[in-house]
Amino acid sequence: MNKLIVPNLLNSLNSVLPEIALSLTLVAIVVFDLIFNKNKIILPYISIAGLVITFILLVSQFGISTTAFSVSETLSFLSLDGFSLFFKVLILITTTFIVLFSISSSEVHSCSDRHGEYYALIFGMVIGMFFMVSANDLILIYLSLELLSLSSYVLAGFVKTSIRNSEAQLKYLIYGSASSGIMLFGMSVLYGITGSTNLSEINTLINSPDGNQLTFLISIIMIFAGIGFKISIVPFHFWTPDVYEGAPISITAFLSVASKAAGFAVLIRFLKVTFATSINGSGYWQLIQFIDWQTLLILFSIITMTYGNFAALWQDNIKRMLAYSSIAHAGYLMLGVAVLSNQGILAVLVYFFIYMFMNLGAFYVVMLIANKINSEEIDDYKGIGYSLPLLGTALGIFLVSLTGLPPTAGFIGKLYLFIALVDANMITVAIIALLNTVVSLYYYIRVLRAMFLVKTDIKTELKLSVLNYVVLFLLIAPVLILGVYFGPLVNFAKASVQILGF
Amino acid sequence: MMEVGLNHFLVVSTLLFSMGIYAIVTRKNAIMVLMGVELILNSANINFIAFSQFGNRGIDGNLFGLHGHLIALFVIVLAAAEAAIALAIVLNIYKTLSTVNIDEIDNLKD
Amino acid sequence: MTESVLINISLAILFLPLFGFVVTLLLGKKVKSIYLFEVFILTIVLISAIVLAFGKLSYFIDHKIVSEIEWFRLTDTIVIKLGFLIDNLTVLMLFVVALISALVHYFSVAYMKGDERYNRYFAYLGIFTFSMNGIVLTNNILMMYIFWELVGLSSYLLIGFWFEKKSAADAGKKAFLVNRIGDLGMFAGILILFLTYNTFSFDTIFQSISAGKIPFNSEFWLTLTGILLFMGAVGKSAQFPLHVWLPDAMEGPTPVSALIHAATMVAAGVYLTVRIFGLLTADAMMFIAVIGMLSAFIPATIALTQNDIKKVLAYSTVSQLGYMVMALGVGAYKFAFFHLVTHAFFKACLFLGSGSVIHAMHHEQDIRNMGGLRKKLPLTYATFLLSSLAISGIPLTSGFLSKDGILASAFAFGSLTGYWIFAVVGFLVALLTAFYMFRLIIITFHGEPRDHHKYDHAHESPFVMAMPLVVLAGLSIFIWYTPNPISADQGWFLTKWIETPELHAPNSTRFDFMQSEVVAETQQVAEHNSSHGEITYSEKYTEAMHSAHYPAMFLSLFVAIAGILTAFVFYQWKKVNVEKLTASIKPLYNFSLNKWYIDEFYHKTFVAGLLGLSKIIYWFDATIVDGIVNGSATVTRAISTFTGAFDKYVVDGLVNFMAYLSGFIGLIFRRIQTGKVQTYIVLVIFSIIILFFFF
Amino acid sequence: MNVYDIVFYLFAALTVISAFFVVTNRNIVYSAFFLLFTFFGVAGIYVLLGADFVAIVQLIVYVGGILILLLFGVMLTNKITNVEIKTGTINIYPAVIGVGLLTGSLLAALINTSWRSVPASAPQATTAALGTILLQEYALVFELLGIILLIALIGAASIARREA
Repeated sequence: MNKLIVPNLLNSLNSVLPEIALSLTLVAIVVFDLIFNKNKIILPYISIAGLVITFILLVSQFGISTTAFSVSETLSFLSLDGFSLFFKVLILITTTFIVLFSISSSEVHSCSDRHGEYYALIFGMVIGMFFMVSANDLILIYLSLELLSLSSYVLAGFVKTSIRNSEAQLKYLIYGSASSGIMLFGMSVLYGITGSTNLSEINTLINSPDGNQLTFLISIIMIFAGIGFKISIVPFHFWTPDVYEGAPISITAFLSVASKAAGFAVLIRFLKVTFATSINGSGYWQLIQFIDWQTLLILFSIITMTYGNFAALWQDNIKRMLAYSSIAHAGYLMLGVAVLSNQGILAVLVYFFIYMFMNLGAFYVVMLIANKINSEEIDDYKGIGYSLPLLGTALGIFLVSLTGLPPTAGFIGKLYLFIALVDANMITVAIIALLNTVVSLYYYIRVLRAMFLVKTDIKTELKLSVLNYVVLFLLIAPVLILGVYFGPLVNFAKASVQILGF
Repeated sequence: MMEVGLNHFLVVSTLLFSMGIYAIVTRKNAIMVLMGVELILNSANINFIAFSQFGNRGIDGNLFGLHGHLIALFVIVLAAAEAAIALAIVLNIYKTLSTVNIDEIDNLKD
Repeated sequence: MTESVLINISLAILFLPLFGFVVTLLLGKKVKSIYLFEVFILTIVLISAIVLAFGKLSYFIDHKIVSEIEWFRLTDTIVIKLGFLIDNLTVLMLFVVALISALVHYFSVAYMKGDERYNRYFAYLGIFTFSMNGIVLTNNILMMYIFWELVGLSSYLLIGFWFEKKSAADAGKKAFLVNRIGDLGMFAGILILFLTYNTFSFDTIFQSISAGKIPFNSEFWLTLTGILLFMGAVGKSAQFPLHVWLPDAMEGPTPVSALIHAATMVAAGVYLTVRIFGLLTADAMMFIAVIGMLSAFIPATIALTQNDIKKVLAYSTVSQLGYMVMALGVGAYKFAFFHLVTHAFFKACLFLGSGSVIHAMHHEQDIRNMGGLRKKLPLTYATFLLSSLAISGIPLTSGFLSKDGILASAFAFGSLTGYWIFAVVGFLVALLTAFYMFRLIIITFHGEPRDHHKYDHAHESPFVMAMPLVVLAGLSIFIWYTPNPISADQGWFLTKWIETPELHAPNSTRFDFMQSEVVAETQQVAEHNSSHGEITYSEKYTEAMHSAHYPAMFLSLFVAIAGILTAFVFYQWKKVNVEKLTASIKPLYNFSLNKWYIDEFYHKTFVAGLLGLSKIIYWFDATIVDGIVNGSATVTRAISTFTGAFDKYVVDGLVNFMAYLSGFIGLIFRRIQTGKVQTYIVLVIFSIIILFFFF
Repeated sequence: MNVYDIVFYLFAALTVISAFFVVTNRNIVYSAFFLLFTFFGVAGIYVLLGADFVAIVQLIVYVGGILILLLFGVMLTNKITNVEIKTGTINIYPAVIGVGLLTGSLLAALINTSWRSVPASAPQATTAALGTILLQEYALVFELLGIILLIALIGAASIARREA
């Protein structure tokens, strides 16, 4: 076996070229930060260059379905499949937008001498997420999740002088380390039951743990607590509103999209690879019958979406409202997982891709407005629709899409989700989700009303740069286009539901 | 008393875990909370190593091998990294808010 | 003229208004006169619609033109398509939409002059026209739903156009939210259809139903699907109990009311019901008929006491839409659509006429401050009068033909099934309609001016405003629809242009008289359905219609004239002292007029209302000898007050209660978010423990 | 009861009791010192489990690194002149109930599990073997740890350095 490993390692390096590119970019940022001590304007462009190179390397992996860093014929640390590729693409797109956001963020600019660290840490997060989405081993999942967490703790409090930032940072740190500690304990128990940390190997080793059901349940729930923290599902969500409100807006946007995406990827892969015994003809998974998986997941998702929507009704701060709305969206996504079928995963992928654009868009507009009026209170948005018509309209489009009304892309996401639910005969759940959508209308409309139906005398003037226009366009266009023409996206997602091994 | 076996080690680790949680949720001082986190990581490490030592996969009779040891090592390294960042964060909090009592830091809420 | 030409023309009709919208919106701030471009576009659309109608009706009259493209594949077998369905119904409806939209554009050029968001207004009109055309043209229910929502959105923008007024902003919001309630039902219906048939296309769904495939293999579910889809129409067509938004929507500019609240948007609901007519079961039709009956009656009683010129027209619109829906419910498919078309023209004329009055009176809407305007606005008066005659159902007008048809059908329905209630209410509403329309005319145009200052400044509207009035009033004359002024049965509209569709719901679920019987039974019916080999309406219905025709005609003529005469007795010749009459029921009268008092009466609403009602009934009995006229007016007035209050406090109250409830739940949740991170972790620990024990 | 068992109970008692003082003592400095004993105890348990290398790393990293860091933290966030280096507690009752239930269910579950265990084998030197798998099977994880440390460095520096 040892003979096999060394050539294997060398071959595997080819499979992690995108990750290597990311790491090199990280190093490059640190180096350039030292060289261009005074003028750091170059750093975001280096970041984007690194992202583009990574993207090219990633594209060359299209259609590949293989494992890397194998320790034997069947076991490996990384799975490079369509599923991980989809999420990597999604993460890369998000990161590119976040870098573009940061260029015009006044919060980031207030710490101009630490730009190097800022972009380096963003790359730390990206590397962590890349490993998360393709990790096939509990310990790798844990470590990459920690890499993501450590970088995001620092970034959540990036503006050190801001009290709000510091508080968010501390809360995030404490909540995060407690959650990951609990998750590690759960992993150690799972290791004890099965004797391995490799997901595929665990799958073959679990057989009828009759007396161990409770232990098994404990380990699963503890691991769920850790993953649930990342994707902020109720009851592991408590950090979300506080940290989202406190952190710099660009980082909030990043957390709400990319880090959530990585968490969902881990959750889905963990569920399927570890516990699926077979997949039937119509794509439904058969999971090991220790626990009633479906009930557990449905319970999580319904509580999550209901909680998120109702709590959002009362928020006066728009970031906080978006935080709750992102909790609610995690609930919708969780429903897709709860279907436990390829169709459900397809819905999750489609939804996530659309969610990326609309959520990033909403945060971008909020950031641009906050740059100007220095406030995120919904009350201060009065009359924005008239003083800043472009931003008002853009935010309107994003919010309508988040609600899920046609003809925006958000509707398509919901449509696929409901189709998956109805296909699986989960009509009641679909109806609950539908009612939730109605509730969500109230709080999204509230912002629209403040912007368009309340007239104030305050004239806000805002000069947008060319970059702002371009980024806005890049975000609005997909939200509108994917609302009517989404064939390619669905095909891409369809090609990506294949998860290696189970 | 019965001979010391796997369960004894698990009891120790469970107790450490519980006390870690207890420290996290009750102590006001942020540094105490960090100590609680360290306790939890230690308890998980004890688990890993104990399973590694006593474990048997059952199918082909393979021992768990040294994987548990290695995981424990990784966790220790990670704990060091986390402690470094955590301490920096706590110092920063102290600088901006002049307190490290977590319960006083609750401006962000509904 | 080939099919592809027609399809290309319809593409142009659909997308030109969108193009106009984008251009007008983008250049609105820079180019002051860009609105002319939008007007120009609409002119083109109108011409295209005429060409399309002409081409379709002369070359392809018996053809259905369908054109589809694949949109995306859900799975390999489920393919979602986009497509057009061009049949006679489509082209007629398109013509109506395009004509009224174009006329409203012209009218608005003068009416909205000087508004600070002049160009944006035209942009909104453009997007509205686009969405409406989309609803009309589509061949599948998914696309219809999408355009349906777009119509909702654009009407929201138009109603709330003067958002500086809080009432306008609120009205826009109310319209949007109330419509959503109906849309929810429609969406559920669409889901059921899709679940069963894996397609959204009307034709495919109908074919599957004919082949015996129905949702969940249960006739109940088919009925339910029909009712759920109809829910969408309840919202959009402002049917009871969701009609509350339409009167409030009068806060929008008046030409907008003419466009969307008389002719197009509210007609969309009826159009939807017409489209799904084939899958309705007898139970569903009964439901629809009852809803239509209530919607015809209740608003008619409310319209009696309103003093705002537009409010009267708004309630009248709801009432007339109720007629159409009721007609569909009793199986009078052709007459429902016929009334939709005729009503669109004369009601648009009435709204634009009221716009002309309001314009002349410098945005005065209260009819009590008008009077005598006949002399100042002769043209407006003439067109308004002609349209009022039409809506009241006086011979030689289009309204007479269509309304008479509906009443005759209700009559026939009564004789076939024993449910006479629809006919009775139909005639009663006809009486009320004639009464309140002429009350409106007399108070506004006859008599002496009451506000001399405004009266002196009033002047006839300019040409761009007058021309649409004349065109629409002209279309209220019978000759466009049939050569015979007392019956439309032989006219081209009903015999050539629209035909009763095939029914698809299983035979066992239909009314007895609607069951399919093989081979032709009467010459005339058979001709139209020769291609199908079976007919859908048996001889019984046709015969019943025949024998109902003359009684219904005379009766309706009688009630119309009675209503008009009553109005003249009350308001022109003042034989009855209206002041005294209202004084005798003063509390109730104020109740309806002054919405402020009712807070104090809130919990007494029902008690007081019922007591008042019983008193009035007693009074009615006692004075029946003195004069039936006075009595009936009082009763209806009382009922109108009562229904108005029901509207305001029960329906609205329910909506408010739901909002309050959800807010309350949210309030509980926020208690949890204390801001202390350690408390959060305690909660997590407890959740984990609960999960342990739960599973 | 053989020597192995006695030593185990000694270390277990040291670990658990000092950990108890860590979480209950009101004086942070004392807590930190008790944490030192806990770490020692854990290291001893590692040795008993035949994990010699891990035990050494535990001593070096935990005792030599992390604990010192924590002590620095204590000192930097409390004025040295202030004799009262004490801190309060919150959430006592819910915490006692929650942690009690958690411990109870964990213990009940773990003890009643039928682990696939074999009697412990005689301890062997593990260092060389660990080195081999670390750089062969776990090479990827090893590299990832490198990145984590780099990020920790950058992050800590970013927070701690003075604003220009």
